[in-house]
Amino acid sequence: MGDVKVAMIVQKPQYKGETSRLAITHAISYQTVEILLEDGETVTPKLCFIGEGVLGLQKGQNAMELYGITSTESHMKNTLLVDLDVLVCKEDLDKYGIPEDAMPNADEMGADKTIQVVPFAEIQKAIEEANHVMFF
Amino acid sequence: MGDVKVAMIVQKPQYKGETSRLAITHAISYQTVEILLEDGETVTPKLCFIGEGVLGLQKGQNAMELYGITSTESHMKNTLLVDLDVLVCKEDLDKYGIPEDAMPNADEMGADKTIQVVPFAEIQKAIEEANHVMFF
Amino acid sequence: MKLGVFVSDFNLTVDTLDRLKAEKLGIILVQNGVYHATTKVSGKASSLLDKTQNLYVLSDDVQIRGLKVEDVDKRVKVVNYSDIVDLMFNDYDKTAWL
Amino acid sequence: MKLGVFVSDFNLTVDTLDRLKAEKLGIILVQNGVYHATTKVSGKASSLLDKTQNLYVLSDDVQIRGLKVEDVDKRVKVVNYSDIVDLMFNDYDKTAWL
Amino acid sequence: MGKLAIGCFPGLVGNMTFDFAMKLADAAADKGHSVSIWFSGNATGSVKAHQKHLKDYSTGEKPLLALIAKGVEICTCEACTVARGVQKPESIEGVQWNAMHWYLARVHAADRVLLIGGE
Amino acid sequence: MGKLAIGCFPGLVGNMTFDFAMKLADAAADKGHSVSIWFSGNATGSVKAHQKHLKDYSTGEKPLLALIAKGVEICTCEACTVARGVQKPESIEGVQWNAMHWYLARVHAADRVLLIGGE
Repeated sequence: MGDVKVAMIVQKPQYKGETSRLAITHAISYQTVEILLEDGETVTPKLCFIGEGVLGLQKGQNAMELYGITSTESHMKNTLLVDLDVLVCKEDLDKYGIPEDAMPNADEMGADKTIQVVPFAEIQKAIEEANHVMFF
Repeated sequence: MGDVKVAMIVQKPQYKGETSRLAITHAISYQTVEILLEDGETVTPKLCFIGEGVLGLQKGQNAMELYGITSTESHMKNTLLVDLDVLVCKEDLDKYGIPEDAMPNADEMGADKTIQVVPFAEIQKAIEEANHVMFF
Repeated sequence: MKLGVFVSDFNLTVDTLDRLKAEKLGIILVQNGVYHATTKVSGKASSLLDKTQNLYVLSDDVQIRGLKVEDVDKRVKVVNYSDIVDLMFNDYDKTAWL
Repeated sequence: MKLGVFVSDFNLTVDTLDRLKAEKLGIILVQNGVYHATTKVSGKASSLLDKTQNLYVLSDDVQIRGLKVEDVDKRVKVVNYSDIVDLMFNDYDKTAWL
Repeated sequence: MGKLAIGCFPGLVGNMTFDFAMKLADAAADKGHSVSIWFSGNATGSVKAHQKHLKDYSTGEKPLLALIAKGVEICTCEACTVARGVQKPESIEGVQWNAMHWYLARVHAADRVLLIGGE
Repeated sequence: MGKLAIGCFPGLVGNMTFDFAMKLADAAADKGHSVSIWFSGNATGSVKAHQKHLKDYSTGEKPLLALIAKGVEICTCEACTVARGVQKPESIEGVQWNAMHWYLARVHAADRVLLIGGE
């Protein structure tokens, strides 16, 4: 199997526990998996945020100063820099009153990708198209 | 302060996580705390189960055979053997359709105490009368 | 998509199961999820049992809780670990733990 | 009873706060509990904010999430760790973490 | 037979999600499937050697050793593990140490994947 | 000044409930209160020495050492700790090891008690 698609879906908010953070770093690791695969084999994650999972993405996070840890915002920038597809559920952003422009971007770091705010139907589609799904 | 009353309230079911089990063993440890206290000083816990916390108390648990661990049922018998007051919320048992006679007892081991199925108001009273409260 | 979903809690904090669509949906009740199969709340069976006809509950996780196989709702099939492995490989092509 | 209660989740799995009575009830919002103070669900503020007039939210836990002190509902007082210590010792005689 | 890649995040002692992962892996291996397990988060604590098996607590070490003996491949997230103060020489023999991409590589090869979240 | 007895059950790395307990203890100690902390459950993993502090993870060791230096009394549940494979010589210096009644004794002496549950 050449490419294997994985849908990683974060349903819990960031910070209190570790799992929702580890989802992001696991997705980012797709970048180096080739060293363990044969030529032409790839893993392509789509990182999706739904439900309360959309809460912890907002810009302006102050994690390093306050708690001495990398912020989720900074992780999200890294996902964009390594060209990951990041889908955030529009219905859930609306539900919680979070504007789309509160989503982090990595424009100033030269990222081509941006966070894609999409209807849940798009995330359903990503789950359907994936070979495997992981819920965090 | 001679006696210190502590209300320990378990709101989560047993087994999946560890906290609701540790509530019971912490309560049982009142029995040996005197070695660390002055003469005449005591700690008196009341162990209360409310909400989903009432789910994991039923008789006939098969934990040692299936998972190699002490069952909550066996822990509950120990609480009775060391004369702890155990209060189980009647409204919640009713809500989940659990009959009072499904509660474990330690009669055959010679315990004087039995599990007390009481209205929530009694548990509220235990919380009010306690010097300290702990929710698990 | 044939999706097998593991449910390990009674009180679910996510509504993902209400939103996800699958041509074939299986729900495998494990850990505290077994209460969906055994326990009515105020006399009413869990709404999870209405979501699909493909319902399974892990026998060990029923029995460790002092519940009996007879307590399990008739719509739910009682399975063991080995059955779950077969379900995963034969009946569903993706599995999720919610 | 003067009871100070810490709430650390947005989606609560226990209804203990609805049942507990206290002459003076304080609710201290920490961790993901801060969303009760900052975030409306479908335009509606959290019902937790109606339970008492003694509402507090931990500033650090607001800021780490990219939220701003200005986002906090006017009924909720923004406090730091040191303030919480004072609340525990001076304003309440028992504290609970739900 | 198939290949199963399990990811497990919740911790070991008294956390019965961990026990579930162990028993599922065992049942799959008994049926002849090839199984790999990835530990991340709190589950990495389970690779510490010399766990004392008290009756009140489930243990990580015994089932892990039994699974390794059955040919189940087990790998712990190095960063998560050293962050918990556990160094490789202190860990159970036979457990692999690697980075998160190890899991993605096993997922690539797998017929079925089960990622068990939770803290 | 008062006496505060904190009980902490949730684990350390990336679990910010643990961080909360550390910061609350620190603030109370700074105000002159006498503070004792009891670790049970997953939080006992925090007493393992030589935790590597990676930027992605909060650490248990640094704040614990700082609190001990400030006179905060810290004790880990021995059973929970050895069940996780951590022996006393492997633990952070200055942390006490005892049984659950240690916590009840500190609760007896305390003016205020905060028991932080969660896994």
